[in-house]
Amino acid sequence: MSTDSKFGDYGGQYVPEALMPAIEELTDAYERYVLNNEDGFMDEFRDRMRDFGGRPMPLQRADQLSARYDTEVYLKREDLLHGGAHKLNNALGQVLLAKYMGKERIIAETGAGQHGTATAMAAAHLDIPCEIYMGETDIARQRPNVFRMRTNGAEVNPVTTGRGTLKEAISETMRDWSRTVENTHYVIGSIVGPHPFPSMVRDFHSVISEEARQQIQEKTGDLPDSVLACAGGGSNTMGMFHHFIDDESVDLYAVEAGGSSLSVDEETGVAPNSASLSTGNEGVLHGARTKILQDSDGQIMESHSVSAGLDYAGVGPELAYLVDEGRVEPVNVDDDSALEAFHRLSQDEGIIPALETAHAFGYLERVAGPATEGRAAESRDEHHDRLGDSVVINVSGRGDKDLETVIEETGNRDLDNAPDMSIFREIGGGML
Amino acid sequence: MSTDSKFGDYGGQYVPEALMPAIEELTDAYERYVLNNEDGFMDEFRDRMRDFGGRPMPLQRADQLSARYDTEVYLKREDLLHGGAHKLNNALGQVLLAKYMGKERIIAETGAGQHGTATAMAAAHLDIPCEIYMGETDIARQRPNVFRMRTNGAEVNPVTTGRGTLKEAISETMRDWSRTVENTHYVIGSIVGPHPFPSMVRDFHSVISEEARQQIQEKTGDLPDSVLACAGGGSNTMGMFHHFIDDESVDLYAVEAGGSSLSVDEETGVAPNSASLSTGNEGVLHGARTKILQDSDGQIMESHSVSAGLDYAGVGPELAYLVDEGRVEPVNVDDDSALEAFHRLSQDEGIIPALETAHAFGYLERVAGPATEGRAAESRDEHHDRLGDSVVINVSGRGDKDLETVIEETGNRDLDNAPDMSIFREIGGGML
Amino acid sequence: MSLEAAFADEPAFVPYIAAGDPSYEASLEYVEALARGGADAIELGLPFSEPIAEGTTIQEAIVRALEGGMTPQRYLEFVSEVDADVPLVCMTYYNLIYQYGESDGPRSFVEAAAEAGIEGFVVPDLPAEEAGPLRNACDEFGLDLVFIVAPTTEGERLETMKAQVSGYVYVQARLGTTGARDDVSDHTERSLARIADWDVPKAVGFGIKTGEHAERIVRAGADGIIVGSALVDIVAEGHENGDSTATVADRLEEKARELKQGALAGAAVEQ
Amino acid sequence: MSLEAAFADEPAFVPYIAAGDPSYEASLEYVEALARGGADAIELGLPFSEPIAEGTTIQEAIVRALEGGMTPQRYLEFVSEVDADVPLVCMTYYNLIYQYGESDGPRSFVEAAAEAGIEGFVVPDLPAEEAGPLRNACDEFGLDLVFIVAPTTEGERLETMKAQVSGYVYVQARLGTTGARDDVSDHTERSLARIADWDVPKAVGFGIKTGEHAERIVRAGADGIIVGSALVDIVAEGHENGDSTATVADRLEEKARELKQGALAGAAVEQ
Ligand SMILES: Cc1ncc(COP(=O)(O)O)c(C=O)c1O
Ligand SMILES: Cc1ncc(COP(=O)(O)O)c(C=O)c1O
Repeated sequence: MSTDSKFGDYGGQYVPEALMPAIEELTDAYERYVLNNEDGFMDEFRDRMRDFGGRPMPLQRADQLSARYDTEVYLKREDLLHGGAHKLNNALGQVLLAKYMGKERIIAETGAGQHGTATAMAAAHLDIPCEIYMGETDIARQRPNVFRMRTNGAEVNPVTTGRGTLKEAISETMRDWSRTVENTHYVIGSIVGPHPFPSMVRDFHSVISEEARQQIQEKTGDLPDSVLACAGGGSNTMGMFHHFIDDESVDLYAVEAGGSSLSVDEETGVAPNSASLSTGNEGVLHGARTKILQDSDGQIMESHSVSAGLDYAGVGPELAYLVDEGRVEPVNVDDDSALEAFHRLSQDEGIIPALETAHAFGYLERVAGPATEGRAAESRDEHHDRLGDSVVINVSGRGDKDLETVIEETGNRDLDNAPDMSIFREIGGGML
Repeated sequence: MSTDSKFGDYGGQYVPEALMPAIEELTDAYERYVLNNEDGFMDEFRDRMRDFGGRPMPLQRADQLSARYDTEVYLKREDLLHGGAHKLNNALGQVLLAKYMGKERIIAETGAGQHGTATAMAAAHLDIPCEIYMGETDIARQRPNVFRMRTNGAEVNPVTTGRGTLKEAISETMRDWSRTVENTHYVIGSIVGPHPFPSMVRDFHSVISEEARQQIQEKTGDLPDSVLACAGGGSNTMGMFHHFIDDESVDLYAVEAGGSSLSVDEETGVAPNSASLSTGNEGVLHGARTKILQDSDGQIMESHSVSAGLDYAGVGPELAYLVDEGRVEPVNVDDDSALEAFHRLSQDEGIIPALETAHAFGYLERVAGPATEGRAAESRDEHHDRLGDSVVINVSGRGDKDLETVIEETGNRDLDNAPDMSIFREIGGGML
Repeated sequence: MSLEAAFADEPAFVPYIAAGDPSYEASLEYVEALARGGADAIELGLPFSEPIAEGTTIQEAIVRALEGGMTPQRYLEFVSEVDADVPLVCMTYYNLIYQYGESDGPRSFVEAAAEAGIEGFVVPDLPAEEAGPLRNACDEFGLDLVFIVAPTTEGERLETMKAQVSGYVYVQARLGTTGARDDVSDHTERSLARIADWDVPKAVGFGIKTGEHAERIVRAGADGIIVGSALVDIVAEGHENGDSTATVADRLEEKARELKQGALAGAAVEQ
Repeated sequence: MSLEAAFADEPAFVPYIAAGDPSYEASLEYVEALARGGADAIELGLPFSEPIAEGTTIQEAIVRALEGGMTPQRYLEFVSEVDADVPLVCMTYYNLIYQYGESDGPRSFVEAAAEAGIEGFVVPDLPAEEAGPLRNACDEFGLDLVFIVAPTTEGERLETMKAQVSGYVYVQARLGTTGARDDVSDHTERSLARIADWDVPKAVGFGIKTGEHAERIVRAGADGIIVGSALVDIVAEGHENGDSTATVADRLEEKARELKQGALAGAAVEQ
């Protein structure tokens, strides 16, 4: 295992022995094909991301938000990528790599269904059989994505153990993999898991910042003062940060899900948030040492967030490292503010964001928005100090998948800017 | 009224007198801003389509379909445009034009909700109030799109007259417009209606073929032998055809909805299809002379298609003209074949198409697919004569909006390639 | 009686009603009741499935008439059955006129309409620029072609209409579609001024609801008033309440009388 | 008794059971029953919330134990309460070992485990490359550190393990996670050949279900057998059927006897 497998003390390869050869084979393939472009792998990857995925994604000035926050706000539009989120960058990269490695079968876990959907699309595109593990609870609440996976020809294997959510799905996929390593590749869904996954997934997503860094310079002649992205596992986050890491003048904000509260309930082992960078501590989860939400015994806590894609108790080891180094600032936004930001971006800019994405915009509002009852407005100077004159923010995905959740959650709350949805009560129909 | 308002005898301006001044004002604005790029209108339009819309859209080789049909199949990926369909090209163009004209309010009709959604997004993006008329029947069966419009801040006005579908919504929007012409622009949703709409909407969509014509030449060094697009009103169709019209070697196929049958029921005034180019005849509908589905008295028939977006009794006058001239070949595909094509594209290429779009792929299967029980395979020569060696086909939109319809309609039929959906029966949940 | 003659002696009252609303027989009685109430001419709607120029009231009347089985053929029978000594104007949409008969174009329908007893046409979705073939057919069979002038109609378009109009000109009193309103627009006077030199009678419509409205419109210079929605409302209400045809007919006759008296009063004061 | 000593005289039978499954008290009796049935050492699972290396059977045992309130602290009490003369091996995941006590790192837990009576560790998600700190702590407190060798483990990785392993080596008989199977893999012989020169006893596990399996494995050269799922199945079944602890304990003892006899039979034939 090379020292590259670590980010400081984070990372590593904490996996059952049976998986180590697969991990080593993958590390070798990663170095050859991804890092050294052997057999033109990266060329093919980029071609397919252009033609199938739709890259490059635009960097768009957000006219209304720029006025609202008195700073130039630029949106990196990953929501326009095929499938509706940044996820395809990684899924297509890994499925293509699996083909280069001679694998004949793809497996993946999924929680909200976004990674499963992207993987199923990539597998159909590259004509390789695909099975997705998904907890049965998640299957029931994410039926549109289940349908999308089935429609793309993927098998969806319901996971009935435990609570039937993402954690169990990951464990089940690892179990499948340790039986089938010889012909199967496991497409992990974020910058988590054992090396080489965190580095490799980041590399596939780093095209986001590669493009954005060039686009913002074309548009403004300069680097941005700050860059924001939401963080669940952290793949869109590191994709958005990677090429800015060496630009010391650029502040990097990773916006986690604050859920309903930042405090944890040790008694029930539940953290009503998913803010592992802000509130978690070092531990080993799903193959890597990183920051995790755990009780004092080291048992992993159930995380919670209104956004299923941020609802994970761990985070990528590289992000944990960059936070410790002071390079990335971890911040968080609670469920209410995320929903409010969801409605704001939809109404003001005509972009319906994923609930995950909405968290990043919630942070923008918090530091630069007008005063509210609960919060004084930052003075102009302070907020300019905080965000600077130009901000790039990653729109990691679109919100079509979240419509039902948002209708329900908006109904449960008292949000200032929620549209009147009485039309849905007046007229019957399928949704809700 | 200039002679440009006609395509042969088709087109014209058959509208109530109260709308004529608005139509004339619009014609003037169209000529100045769109045709002559006054005040840099077209530059701004193109910039916004790039940054907000995500243009250009890729032209992708479909690897599996190319093998299946033994011809090079290229996909023009309008499904990747912001909003999920080609619709935004037109919606953004018209909303921007309305701003240049000094209008303060946007209205539009919608059937399936795709045009309403695109218009609501464009209006939010350009910060102008927007109201969408939608039949109450359509509201009930297209709730996700209603929610998207509301989320983008648009008012959705339920139309309760008649059957509460697209026809009534158009009439209601025209009624609003004739009261409010002075400050309001009506964003019509396809290449239909009075001049200048058919020409103007086509021009906004013509970027599709402008890009595709260049892309196919870059990829193959040559023009394609044939170009396919589905046709409802015909906006994606003319967008896809426009820049190929003068290329005489390129065959153009407009694929209409054959519905459940091509014959009409004069008794009930129902056409169980939407094939106005193939089976309709000349008449005047919604402001233009064109081919329409009508009974022998001239009353407009109810059309039918499994795809809501093709479910319209008229078609753009320019397409009617090009069909009469022999430049465009009208063909059609029935509901069953469209559903089959939906599943095929999803499984083989990892792209879930809109049901509208699926019709175009259904035609490909019919002329070039392997033999089935009901149909002998075309001989290689014949199909190469028909389609040639390279085919460009417009993927006008993505199918997320159609998931519920497809689950239901697939369940009602016996399709060879439908995925097993028993997982949806086994596990409860919100959808269906 | 020719259309122009209807305006000759005194301000004309021109009601609109949809043929076949809610049934063939009932609406036949309604037409005759309106005549008894003082109608000088009647705009008789031939229902079309996409009435884009109508407000909700008349749109719903059209739906009722279509559901009641009204067709262009039945309409012509209806016209020949009407027992009233007032000229009838066919108000409909161009597609029905265009499709009638074996060959496309308006001629067949105009011929048949003339034979049945129609005196003229109002076609709200047929602009003067496209009206050539219909104008020719009307000329051939001695029928009038009425155009609608909107508050926004100006310049060249006015000239095109002036050159083709006959019978009367339908002056739309305000923007919007048909529908009874409570106010009388002050557009009227200005609209009339713009067409002062036209040599056809000027009938003002859109939103006239009461005798008092009628009076004011005539006082503002109109040669006649056109009333649709206020009458169709009576039909609709009777239909909803299940009132007898005779009762509804009586109400229509009474309303007609009120409107006609209003128009006359407007003229009386003016003199 | 040291771990190596457990393999000294005859083929060892090493059962696995999750501490606290389905309750503290019951599993205490089960451990003792296994000892009575002939266990030479016992792998005692300390349940972790994300047992990625386990099959469904053991995963569910872990869920039951967690729901029954098992924690690292209670586990140590459990260990000190076990009344049986066999060495106990703690099988768990690294995060629990790492988090225990005030300061991060494995030392605190190893110290406490040694005190409670644990003889060694198996940590399926801790690769030999990361095992340094745990190996050091084990050395400090005189405990063994067992590694798992998979059918796919080769080359340099084998050397790294060989350098650190003590007590015994856990030979994984086939790919996949834990779980009882009906066949006995022919990987066993090849796996044993690869580590023939290691100077620790070789215990083979994964999928052993019956005395006959045990016999064949020992005949193939194993110094001992490790059996988990087949025993956990008995616990699960008893739990589901509501059988008394004593009944389940008897069944475990009987199964243990069968497996131990099988192992002995394998050795007997071999000689
Ligand atoms: C749109 C979107 N954004 C963000 C995330 C969070 O994942 P990550 O933190 O790996 O980018 C998800 C996960 O499903 C997502 O769908
Ligand atoms: C994806 C898609 N394709 C095609 C159509 C048909 O419209 P047109 O024929 O104007 O392109 C629609 C209309 O809703 C649509 O949503």
